[in-house]
Amino acid sequence: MGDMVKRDAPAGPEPNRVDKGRRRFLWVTGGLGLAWLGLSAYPVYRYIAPRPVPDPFGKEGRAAVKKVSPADVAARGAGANGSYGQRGCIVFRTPQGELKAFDSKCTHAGCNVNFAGDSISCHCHGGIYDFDGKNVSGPPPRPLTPLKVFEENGVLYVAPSDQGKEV
Amino acid sequence: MNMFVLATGLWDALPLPPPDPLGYPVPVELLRALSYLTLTLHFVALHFTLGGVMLWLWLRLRRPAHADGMSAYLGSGLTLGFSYLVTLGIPPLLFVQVMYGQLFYSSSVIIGAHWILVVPLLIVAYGLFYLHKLTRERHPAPQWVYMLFALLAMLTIGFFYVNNLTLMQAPERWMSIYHLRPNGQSLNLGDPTVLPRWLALLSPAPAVAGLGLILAGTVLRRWQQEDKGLAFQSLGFRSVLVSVAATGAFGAWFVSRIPQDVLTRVVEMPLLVPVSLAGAALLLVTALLAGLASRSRSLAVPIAAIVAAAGSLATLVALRDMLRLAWLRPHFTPDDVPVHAQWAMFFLFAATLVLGLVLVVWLTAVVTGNLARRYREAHS
Amino acid sequence: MDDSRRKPDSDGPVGSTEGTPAAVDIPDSRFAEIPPDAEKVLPPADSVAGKASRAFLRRVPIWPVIEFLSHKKVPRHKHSFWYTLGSMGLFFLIVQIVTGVLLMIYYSPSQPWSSVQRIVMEIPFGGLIRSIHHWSANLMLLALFVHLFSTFFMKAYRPPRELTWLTGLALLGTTMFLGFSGYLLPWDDLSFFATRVGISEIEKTPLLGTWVAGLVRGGPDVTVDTIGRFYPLHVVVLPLLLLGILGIHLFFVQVQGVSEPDSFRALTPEKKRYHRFFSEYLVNEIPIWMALTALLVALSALFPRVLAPEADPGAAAPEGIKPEWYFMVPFQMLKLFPGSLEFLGMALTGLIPLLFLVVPFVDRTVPADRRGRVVARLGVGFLAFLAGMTAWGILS
Amino acid sequence: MNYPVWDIPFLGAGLVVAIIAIIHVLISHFAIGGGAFLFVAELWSNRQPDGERIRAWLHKYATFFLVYTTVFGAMTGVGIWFSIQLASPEGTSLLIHQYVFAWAIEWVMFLGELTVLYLYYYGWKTNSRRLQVWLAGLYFVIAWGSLFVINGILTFMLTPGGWTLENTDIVAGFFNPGYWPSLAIRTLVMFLVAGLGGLLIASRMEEEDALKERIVLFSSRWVLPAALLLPGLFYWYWTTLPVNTARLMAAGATGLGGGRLEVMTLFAVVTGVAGMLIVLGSLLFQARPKALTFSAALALFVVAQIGFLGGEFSREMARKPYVIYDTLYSNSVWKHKAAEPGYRDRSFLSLTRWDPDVVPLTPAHGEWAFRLQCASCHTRDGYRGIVPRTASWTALSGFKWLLTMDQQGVMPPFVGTAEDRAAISAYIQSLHGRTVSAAEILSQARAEEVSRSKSASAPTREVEP
Repeated sequence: MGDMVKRDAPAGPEPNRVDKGRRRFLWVTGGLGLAWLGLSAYPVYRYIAPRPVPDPFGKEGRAAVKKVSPADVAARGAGANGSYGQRGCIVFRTPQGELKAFDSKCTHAGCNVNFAGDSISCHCHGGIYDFDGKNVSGPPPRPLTPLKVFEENGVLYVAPSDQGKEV
Repeated sequence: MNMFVLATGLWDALPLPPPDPLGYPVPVELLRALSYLTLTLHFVALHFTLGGVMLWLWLRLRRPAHADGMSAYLGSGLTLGFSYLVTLGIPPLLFVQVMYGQLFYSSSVIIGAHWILVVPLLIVAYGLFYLHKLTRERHPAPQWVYMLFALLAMLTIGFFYVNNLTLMQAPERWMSIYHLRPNGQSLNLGDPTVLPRWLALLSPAPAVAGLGLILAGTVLRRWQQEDKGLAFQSLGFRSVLVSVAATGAFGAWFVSRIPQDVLTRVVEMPLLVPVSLAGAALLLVTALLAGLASRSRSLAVPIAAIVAAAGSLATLVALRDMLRLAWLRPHFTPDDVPVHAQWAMFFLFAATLVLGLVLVVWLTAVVTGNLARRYREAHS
Repeated sequence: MDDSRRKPDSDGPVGSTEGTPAAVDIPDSRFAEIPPDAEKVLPPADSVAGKASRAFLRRVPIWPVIEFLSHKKVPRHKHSFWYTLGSMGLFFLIVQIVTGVLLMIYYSPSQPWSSVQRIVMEIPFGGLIRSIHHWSANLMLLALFVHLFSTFFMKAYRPPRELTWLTGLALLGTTMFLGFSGYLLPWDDLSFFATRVGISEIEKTPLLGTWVAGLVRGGPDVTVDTIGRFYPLHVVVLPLLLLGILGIHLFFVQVQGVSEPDSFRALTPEKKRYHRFFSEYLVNEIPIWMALTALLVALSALFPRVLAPEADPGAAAPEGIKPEWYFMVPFQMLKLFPGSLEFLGMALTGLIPLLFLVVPFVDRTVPADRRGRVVARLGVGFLAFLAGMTAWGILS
Repeated sequence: MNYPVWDIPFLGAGLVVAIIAIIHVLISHFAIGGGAFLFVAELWSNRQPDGERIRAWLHKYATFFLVYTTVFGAMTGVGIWFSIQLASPEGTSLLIHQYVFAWAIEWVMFLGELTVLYLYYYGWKTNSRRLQVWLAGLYFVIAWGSLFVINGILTFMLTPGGWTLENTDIVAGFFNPGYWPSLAIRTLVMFLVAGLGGLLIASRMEEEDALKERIVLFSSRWVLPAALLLPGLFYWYWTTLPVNTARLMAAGATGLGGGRLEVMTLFAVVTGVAGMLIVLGSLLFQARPKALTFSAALALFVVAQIGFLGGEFSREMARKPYVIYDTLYSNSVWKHKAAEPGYRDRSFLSLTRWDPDVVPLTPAHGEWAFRLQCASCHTRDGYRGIVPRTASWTALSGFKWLLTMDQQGVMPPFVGTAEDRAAISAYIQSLHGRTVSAAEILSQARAEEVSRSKSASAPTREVEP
């Protein structure tokens, strides 16, 4: 059966070179098409975009500390790792008896630092901080973020401290 | 729903919505004049189209001499006729809603399902006319089916209109009908005047179409097509006679069905007697002029007959409005609606209307001039 | 390789091979030359696209495949619109895969309902993507059913295309099960009870019905374990199965070409008109895909898929619970054969896929003979039966 | 409040208006854009050597144009007017009394437009070339004039601008903030639809015909102005929207209210997606003009129709909870009346003119209160149905929620006494098949009120901050 395909025979030496006018025109519409494609891809981007992390302190400006009770830090030198909102924190009482708390995210590579009785150390790369949160030795470039801590009817609360910059 | 309370209608106030807080944009007399003028033009176009379909079907049934020529003439006018019938129908509906909005909307909602059906029916009828125009040469057989359904669609639209306009002037019936079927599937069949009024509305149709035939016949005779022209004119005249008789008969039946208390109020209307006398006179004059025109060769006589017919339609329009005012007298009169005049907007509209008409008439003259010249060359 | 290609192609439109820029000397002789008729189609040698395509062709000798595909043609006749149904199914499949992956970002089988609620309530446009996934599933099945019946009435199953027909049926089965398993994942009232009703139908098949139902459900009743099974099925197993069979199905269509109905085959050769698949037919299929995209987004906006309250196995089933429309026939058959007659009902429903399987081996003659016409009339009756049962199920 | 409510079971009056309006909007834009297309095509054909063959094709375009726009376009235009009378008589009455002469002027233009179109079409063979070009141009100018007028009334409803019930400043209301962006958008979309119409007619030609390629290219270029400017114009239109609408649109993106609040945003997405598809579609046929078949051109037309669906739905929903912004609520409750102290606590049925005199707290009371206040937007189980929306309602929670229904900014404030609320809540429960007597709901609510007030007055230990 003859192949009756109505194919327009390739005419002339350069059959598939599109004439200049139409090519420029194709580019213009092509560019517009891409612009519109980007425009309507916006909902998909908004869908994939990471969700905003809720502010741990919320409306009342303070957050309850989980996993650390006032009893754990009653004695001098006692301290423990806890968490507030989605973030970690360390709460301890200095040998002078002052109750302190820091955001436990190490300023070097984000591991949670550990309260080891006499000092605050980060196990990932050996960073050491003193009881004021200052980075004493090891790779940490900046001190820890201090947090205001107070106890209220049996529950520890932390709040953003006024002098430290927000992490 | 407590049937007893519903049946006896014993409730304190009629469900009559207050007129619109914005009031009338121009004094009511001007609104009324605009409404009468445009409604008359609407009826002329309506009757030409409706009569055209009726005569077309009658021609297909009886097949008198020159039936093809006449049905071709009538058939070709349908799409234009229908288009102008709808276009000229817009302003009267607009002005009725301005004058009696609170009544018209209430009755429209009560028969809502039927009122919205008018839209698809319009599309069906109009579509069938174009189907006829585009396929009448290639498939002549099924044309009468298209025409029949188009006629039924137009008659149904007319029936829904009559139901709405009669329900509009009878607020005391609203609550009971609305409660039976709040989804708008009811009609106003309880009103005795609906059927005769609908028939009286339709009966002038063959007359206007007949006058159209007479006019076309006269033109043909002037173009030396004697027998074809005479056939046009004789059928035209016969349909005018039948239609005038029918209008008279249905009109009388309609008046006899009007409730007694309304009749007493109608008689008191100041202009009633002169207008109805003028109406009857114009009806007779139309018949006479049609008779003359069906034999003459000059274009003046058929055109005079058409003007007389338009005049009689205008009087029918005026009478209907008087009846409505009388019927509504105990519930509502347009005079107690405040007028917040928008004269600037009115004159802007008047200027646009004049400019529009001048432009359209001039262009139509130019184009029809070319068409007539071409038609005459082809046929001479 | 015949040696004709080796000697310089003097009358080649682009002039002799010396004219082309110094070709990189690829040691292996098989890849040295560009086939002559490729020169005619490739973009001009001096343009960037020209150089790139030639370099590619020298390294990857797929020109015979391109040559073969460019001959693929689609017959043009009154019924040629039905040819797009298959590609509509393919389009919906792509939409399902894309939206499916997007949904998987946030869906977690351990808290099915709360994760779906989070998608609909918190994630921007989550509701839109979920609704599109839902509507595309339904429209895909609709398109595939119409595709099934359109190929049936065009008798496309006749030799040599029996395998295409069988793989098509397998595809339809996989898609229905994909739909069924996907329906449970949101774990709201509607999907829980619909799945429970659906599986109870399997349970009623005689012999190994209860065993299979237990296996599918992971226990006597629909529980979180069932999600444990349906989720991997819906997300990995069935899609891979589907893509595999689809690959075979499309391969057959490419190799055997598009089937021609008897009316077209009877035409005289010069009356037969074709579309070239690659430049003409494909170009016209894309706008149809666009219309389907717009339709999907519009349906998702007009009738968004609302999440019902969380499934509570203890609570009463919402009134008027029914399986999805494409499982309505077995559901309705059960109503027709209550009590002891159940096995008869299930036997009949089991018969339906069998009938379709047998068709290509019953009606084989081209052009259709008396038996072919009988099969066609049976098909019409059967379509009416299926449509009637489904409508009856939905409305009752 | 003053008019009866057209209570359609499945569709709802609002959807009837929407269906007719969406069909009309596509055709009316094609009717006006098509005018420009005819005008430019006439000029183009005069300059081409094979002008006659182009005009032969143009006549096919004109025939389709004439039948399609007059039969469906004009009738659905009247259809919109019929349906808004039924869906919101109070709103229609206000618009008609305020803009009667604007509509009258639009009618004059409609009459002129139709006549010029007939003269252009029926004089096709006998008119001179120059007259045809004049007539096509004149048709477009008059048709665009009718858009110039109706656009004022349309945008007035969403952004009344300086107009208020007191000053009824017509000009400020007509040329309101939303007027110019909407006019610009509609004008560009018109050219787009005219181009798609050209593609539709050109697709019927045989591939071999070299003319087809030139006509397809000519038609698909009409998409460009819209493709270039629409995003910017939409943003301009967005800036003129009322604050509440902008908030709802943004909230819609995150799917508040069980995903239902976002419907308006979804329709905006539908419009954007349709726009993108048409631009890509026209790009496709500029690359392969000869390949165009009827089903492909029709598919683009369907995409345009869906784009209009999205655009008109989101424009109508942007007006929530009003029919005329800041003036008349969508269930025909006047805003200035609802703001009067004590107005909203009076019995709802006595406020409406259609008080069916039902015995209070009976199912009939509930049904009628629902019909006259809620049924103008909600159906029971169909479009925007109440049953799916109140699936998680109990009699008491519904009773209390009704007081807060206007807080989301989507619904008008509730008008009526506690009896009305109890009756409606009982009626809704009956829709779910649960029979609860309104009186019982009332007594429960009162009991709860008493207990809460008793506990509230007792001294408590911690002082609220």
